[in-house]
Amino acid sequence: MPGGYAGKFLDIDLTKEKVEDITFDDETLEAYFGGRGLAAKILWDRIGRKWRKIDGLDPENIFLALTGPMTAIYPGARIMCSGKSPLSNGTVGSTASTEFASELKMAGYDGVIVTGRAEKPVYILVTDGGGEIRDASHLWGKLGEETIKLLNREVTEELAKRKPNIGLWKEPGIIYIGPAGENLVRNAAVMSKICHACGYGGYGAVMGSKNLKAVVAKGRGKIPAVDAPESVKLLLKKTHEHLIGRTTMRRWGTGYAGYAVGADTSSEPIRNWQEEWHDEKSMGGPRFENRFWVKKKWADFGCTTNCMKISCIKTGRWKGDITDMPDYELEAYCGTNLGIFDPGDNVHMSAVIDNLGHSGINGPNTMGFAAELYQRGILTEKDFGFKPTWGDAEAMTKLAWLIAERKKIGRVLGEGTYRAALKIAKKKDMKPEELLKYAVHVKGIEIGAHGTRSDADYTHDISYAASVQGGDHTSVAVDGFTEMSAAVFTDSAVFCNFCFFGVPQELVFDFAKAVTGFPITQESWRRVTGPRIVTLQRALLLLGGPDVTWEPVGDDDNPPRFYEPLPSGPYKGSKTDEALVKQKRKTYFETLGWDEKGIPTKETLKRLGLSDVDPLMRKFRK
Amino acid sequence: MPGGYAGKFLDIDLSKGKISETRFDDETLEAYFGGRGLATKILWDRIGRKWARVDALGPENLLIALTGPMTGIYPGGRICVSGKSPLSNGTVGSTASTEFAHELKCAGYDGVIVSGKADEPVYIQVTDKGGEIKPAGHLWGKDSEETLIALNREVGAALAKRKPNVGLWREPGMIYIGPAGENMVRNAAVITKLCHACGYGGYGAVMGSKKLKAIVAKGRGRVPAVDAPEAAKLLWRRSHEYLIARSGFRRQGTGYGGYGFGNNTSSEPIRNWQEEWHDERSFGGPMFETRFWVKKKWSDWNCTTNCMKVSCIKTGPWKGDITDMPDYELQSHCGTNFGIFDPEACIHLSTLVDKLGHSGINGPNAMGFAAELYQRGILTKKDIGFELKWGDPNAFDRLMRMIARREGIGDVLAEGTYRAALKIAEMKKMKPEELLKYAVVVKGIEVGAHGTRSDADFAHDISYAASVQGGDHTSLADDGYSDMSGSIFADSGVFCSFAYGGVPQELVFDFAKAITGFPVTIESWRRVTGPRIVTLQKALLLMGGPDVTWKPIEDDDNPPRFYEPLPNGPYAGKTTDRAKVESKMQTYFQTLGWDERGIPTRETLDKLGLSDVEPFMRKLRK
Amino acid sequence: MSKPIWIARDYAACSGCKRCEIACSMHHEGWIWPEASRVRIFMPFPGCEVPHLCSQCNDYPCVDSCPVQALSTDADTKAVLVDREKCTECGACIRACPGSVPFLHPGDDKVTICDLCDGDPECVKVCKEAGYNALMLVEEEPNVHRRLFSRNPIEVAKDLAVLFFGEKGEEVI
Amino acid sequence: MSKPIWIARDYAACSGCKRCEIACSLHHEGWMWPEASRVRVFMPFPGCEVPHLCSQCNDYPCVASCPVQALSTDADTKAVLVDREKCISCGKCIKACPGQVPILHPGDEKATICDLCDGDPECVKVCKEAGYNALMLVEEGPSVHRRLFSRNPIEVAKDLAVLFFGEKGEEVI
Repeated sequence: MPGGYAGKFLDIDLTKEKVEDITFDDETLEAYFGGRGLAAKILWDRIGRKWRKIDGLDPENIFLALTGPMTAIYPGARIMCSGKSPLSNGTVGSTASTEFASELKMAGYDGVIVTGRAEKPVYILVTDGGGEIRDASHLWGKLGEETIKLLNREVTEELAKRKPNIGLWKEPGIIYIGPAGENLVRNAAVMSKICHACGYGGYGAVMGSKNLKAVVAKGRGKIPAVDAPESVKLLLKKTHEHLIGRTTMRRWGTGYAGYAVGADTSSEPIRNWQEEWHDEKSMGGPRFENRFWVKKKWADFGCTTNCMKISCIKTGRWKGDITDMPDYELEAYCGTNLGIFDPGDNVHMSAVIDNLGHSGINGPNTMGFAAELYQRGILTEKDFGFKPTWGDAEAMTKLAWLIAERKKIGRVLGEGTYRAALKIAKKKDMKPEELLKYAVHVKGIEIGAHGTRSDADYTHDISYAASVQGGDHTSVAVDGFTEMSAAVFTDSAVFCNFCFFGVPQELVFDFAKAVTGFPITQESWRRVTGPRIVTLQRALLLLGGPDVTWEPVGDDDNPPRFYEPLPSGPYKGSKTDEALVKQKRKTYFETLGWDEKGIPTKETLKRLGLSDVDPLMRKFRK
Repeated sequence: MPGGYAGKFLDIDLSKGKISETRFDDETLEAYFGGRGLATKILWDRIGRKWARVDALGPENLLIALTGPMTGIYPGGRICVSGKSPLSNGTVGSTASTEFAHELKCAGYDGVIVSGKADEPVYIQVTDKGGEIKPAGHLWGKDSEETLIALNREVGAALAKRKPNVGLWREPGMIYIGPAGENMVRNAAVITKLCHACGYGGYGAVMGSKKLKAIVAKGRGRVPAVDAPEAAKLLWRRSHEYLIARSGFRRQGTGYGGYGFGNNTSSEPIRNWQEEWHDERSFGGPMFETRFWVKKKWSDWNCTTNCMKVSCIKTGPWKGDITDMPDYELQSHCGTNFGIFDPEACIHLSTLVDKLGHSGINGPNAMGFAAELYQRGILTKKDIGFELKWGDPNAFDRLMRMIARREGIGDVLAEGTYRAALKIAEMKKMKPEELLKYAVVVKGIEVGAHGTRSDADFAHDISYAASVQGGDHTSLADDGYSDMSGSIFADSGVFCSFAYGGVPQELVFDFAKAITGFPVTIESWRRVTGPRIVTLQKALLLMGGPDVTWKPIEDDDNPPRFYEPLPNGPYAGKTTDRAKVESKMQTYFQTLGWDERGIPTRETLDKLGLSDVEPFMRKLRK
Repeated sequence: MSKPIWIARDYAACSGCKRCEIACSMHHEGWIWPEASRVRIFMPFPGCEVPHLCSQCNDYPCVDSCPVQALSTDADTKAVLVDREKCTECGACIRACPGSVPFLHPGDDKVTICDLCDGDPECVKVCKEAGYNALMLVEEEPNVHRRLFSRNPIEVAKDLAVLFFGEKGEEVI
Repeated sequence: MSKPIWIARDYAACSGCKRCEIACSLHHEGWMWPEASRVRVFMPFPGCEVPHLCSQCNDYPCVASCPVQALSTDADTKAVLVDREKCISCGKCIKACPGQVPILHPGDEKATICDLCDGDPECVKVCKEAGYNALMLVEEGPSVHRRLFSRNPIEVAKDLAVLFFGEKGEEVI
């Protein structure tokens, strides 16, 4: 068996309450590696042929929580969640750093595959003894913090009961959902460690649709053996040297960007992207650090980047709120995008969003969208029951709850920005495009906090437009070549891309080879493995359905707002270049061997070993 | 002029409101150095001849705050406060680490000498422009925390107004008193930096008797030039290298002593010294550290020992209490000595003791004394007003406030343990010795938290009994020789003894020579300078008065309790060896050239240049 | 290594990266095995990470408690040594330890305790390398404070929670 | 020294020992002179120590504000340099600085600003030597963040007070 893998996966049918171990042959593992890649493959094999008929929130959908061969060996252990996305109707590989990943492998499993739907709330417990379905009625409705607390106690007590004499049991690793996921908010996140989230794709809602509150793992076994242990040990040492050398990232994480991405690169969402530049020094890192950072070096299993810092509000109306930093994405989405420029309010909003189990990016994107509709008088105080005015943290807190509990306008907004736009259009009988022009998403996936208009950030013309994961800023399209050995790779090997940057790629791929024993190289990922995964994701994305299917090329585009000129700042007037988008999108398709509409060609599918996908692509071609 | 000195002293008569500058000739400076030594000389010259008649709390006494030539240059800058002690009726050199010391020197003054008594509360402000007497009516009655906050604001604003254009003014250095000092509680301390105190001697009461709330200093000048700058710079670096190497002490300070001294050396005061051993693990350093230490490396000017740690209570009734560690002395006197073994209660009482301006050692010694009298039924609930039970923090909280305000029994206890014993004996119609046997004092000075019975700590047989500063644990008598180059030197060079230990004495004396240019050596201090200072202190101590005069030899003894056997612990049954005390006392006297009753001989006085003291000693001899 | 040493700990400085577990198991088990690591990071609430390892109490209650004398102390480092041949997996040492530090090895169920890597602890090295210094090597004789560090990690974490989060800390664990 | 450098600061780690002031004045003034030090540690409340020094704003408002062009930036280190001959002690740079960092020298009344010791700052060395690392030397070009550190130290201390003491922190400064 290839190295790095525990060798078996838990296959759980919640409807039949059936739990079994399954394995995949070495060829499949080599072809799809793990995480994002393997998830796409599993989804295609199991539900690919009836893809269009399955809604992301149906029991037929599959919830996947997978590690990869490098997880917990390479620094920055992560878990990857996937399934048919209730947002894009395609697939997303959504990752988060958490000890759940290492614990899962220590328990002897590479991943958990969940189908069906439990009658009442349950959680899954994975130990060296295998998987069990356990009652979670008492956890349903609980916020993130409470959920962690109760599960830590309950599970450690249970395990201590089973094996009392071995000494203290350490708390397990946990992924879970908050009220947002329970109430099927389409862009809800799968949470871990209070403030870490698999945010993109809406898999919190998928867990909710299965009545699955949490998956808990506690293993006592070794991390799986590798193909070349001695080289791995040396590579691990070297990798950490590189990570430890990144002094600024370690000191600040992304917690200083809330000011800089706005003031410097003019690419920060402000008031639902109406602006992208600000000079609000109050949002500066030092203000967060001096007043709120109680732990300045916080890390997950096997990570020396420690980009996280723990924030706690000690005084005032939000005393006791706890979150990390917030990182840049939440400084933007729980801050500037809601017109909030006060660090305390920002820390509070982030804590609320995480506790409710919203995705810190996607949820507040919808909230910003709603606030703009209120600003424009399309939605009124009556729709909300209060005034969601920009910068009013009190009101935004109410809005977050409204959506999580699907009350009043929250019923609609809980569908995610894109679907909410359509529903509101119908409700107010307006034309869809009249509302969609305020919806900042790509293929149903709300966009990360890096705009393309100034062209000064790392995101450009087709970064989102051409990506198979839409607005996901962690998996942007570049040239159909280089990104294949980056995000697509790290999401499949499953480790944190903040532990990928700053380390020479050659070293990382030698690492991958030493772990698995597969003859993989940067080149093989750029030409074969990466494209295979992305092409399969693309195929499923095109299949789409049941409620929405995307127009090839037509929907491979940026949101209207990105074509409006920037209203302020040093990049005032600049906007995304439409011609450039068209031209680069074309080259992108060509490089990947897709036709001009972005449909994978027969030859490409054949070359990538995806011939069985061809019949379903054929009808798109004519 | 010798190096290290600013060269002038502020001479302030509060009765006349007169401010002048005084200088001392080089011979005097060389003979008495500074701090403790020079203070004694000034006291002898100015009020020595009427000493027995001078009431320490009367206007004719002096309050002297002196630096030394090494202050601010050698690591661990301190101030030395002295005067006729209202406790011993002799003199004590009482030091504390504070920025006040180097600010004073940077303002151009080596010290402040205050005589007389103001009609209304005042504070003294020292700047490069000289000294000023300022009204302090608005500060009178404020606790030390409020005083510090108010003075920082007031003085900061005043100075900025004077010279607005030079940029930001930094807060001044200050020494001040709390309510205890204001109300002339005899063992009240001079406080600085919230929780640092010149504790021994009762000079807080002396400041109070002069209606002097505080002395504030802010200088913009350089630290005085030294005799051999290049050598001084090298020695400065070297001495810091030694201090930085003391990893254990830097990590824990004395904050681990609360458990260690009790459990290990059986020398910790418990329930007014009825016991000296405990095994209360709840009272260990780690319990303070993990829950309360918000800053683990806290220092004063020019110190790398950083033995202090800032503690803060975050929850419960005492939320917001701030103090350092507490250090060992307060862990014992505000903890075990009250029968309290709960870190939180100890931190609260330490904070309160400092706020009220008690001396953290001497004040609680009197309180523990009272609690034992209550335990024995000598003092009753009626006398006190409530039940003064061991281990009850609220009871001791109340008692502390009563003493500071001289309310009820507090008025008696405010006289210090020794005088309180006599007064209560009178009150209760008992023989003095019936109460004095519970009073753990030497010559009116309450004993520090290091017992002599186990003989396992650094305090032994004659450590207190023979010391000219009585119970002062920072100035123990040893052999009349080696101790002369120890604390007596540090208190006169005026720097922290914790910055002295761990650095080779040879290096420190070369440092002293490089700074001053005086031909000082360990030997010269052990044979001449040290003995000169101590002999003069002894002479003044023997003159005593007006209310109490100590009997030579008879009163040069330990408190009765130190001759009772230890009741428990590994050293159970052990007690201070009386025969050893007597024999070592004689050698001590001989070494210093005092007669068998401890009275300096004529030859000794001549040799030390103290012939003018002879007439006063003569009458004591016969 | 001839001097007695001790691993001092600054809980508040622990990042929770658990590289100490990785380094420890690499050294003792030849590969990454967190549950077999002699130092284990407890995290009852995210942010409140507690490195839990033997603190070498100067009175060594674990050594006394062993019915078969499987435990002894290293003459040089003063670490607790386990004779895996003798160990009967009875768990007496775990119960005797004030902080329940020892545990039965997930592989062979033999009792497992930090042996200070013969004087050069791997955990300390990686912690120092990363600049955390939550674990620090100090050369000092056993003393009474040692036993105070042998404390249930959940209790320690509760204190940390209050230090970090104030009143909120009372609720989270 | 050819690379641009910056002194990063971790206020919470400052012990308040003020050796940075001593090292700075020893280097620039030849002897200890805290008020002439280019870094001054403010302590509006004990425990809340704030090392206050030039943070080299990337837009250098002080340089722009000088009516006689006495201020310039070092080509290598990017430090602010003062031409004491030209300086007319008008204090405009102090007013222009968001954190009022510059001072008029207590000796000659000339504007005084951290010059990064030509790339090897003394303050950083002594802080690092003592293991505080409240001041850290980093090799990085000017960035927009710099200006955020140029802030009134009393304001910074107020934040620190809340971080350390919670609600009580609101009252103490």
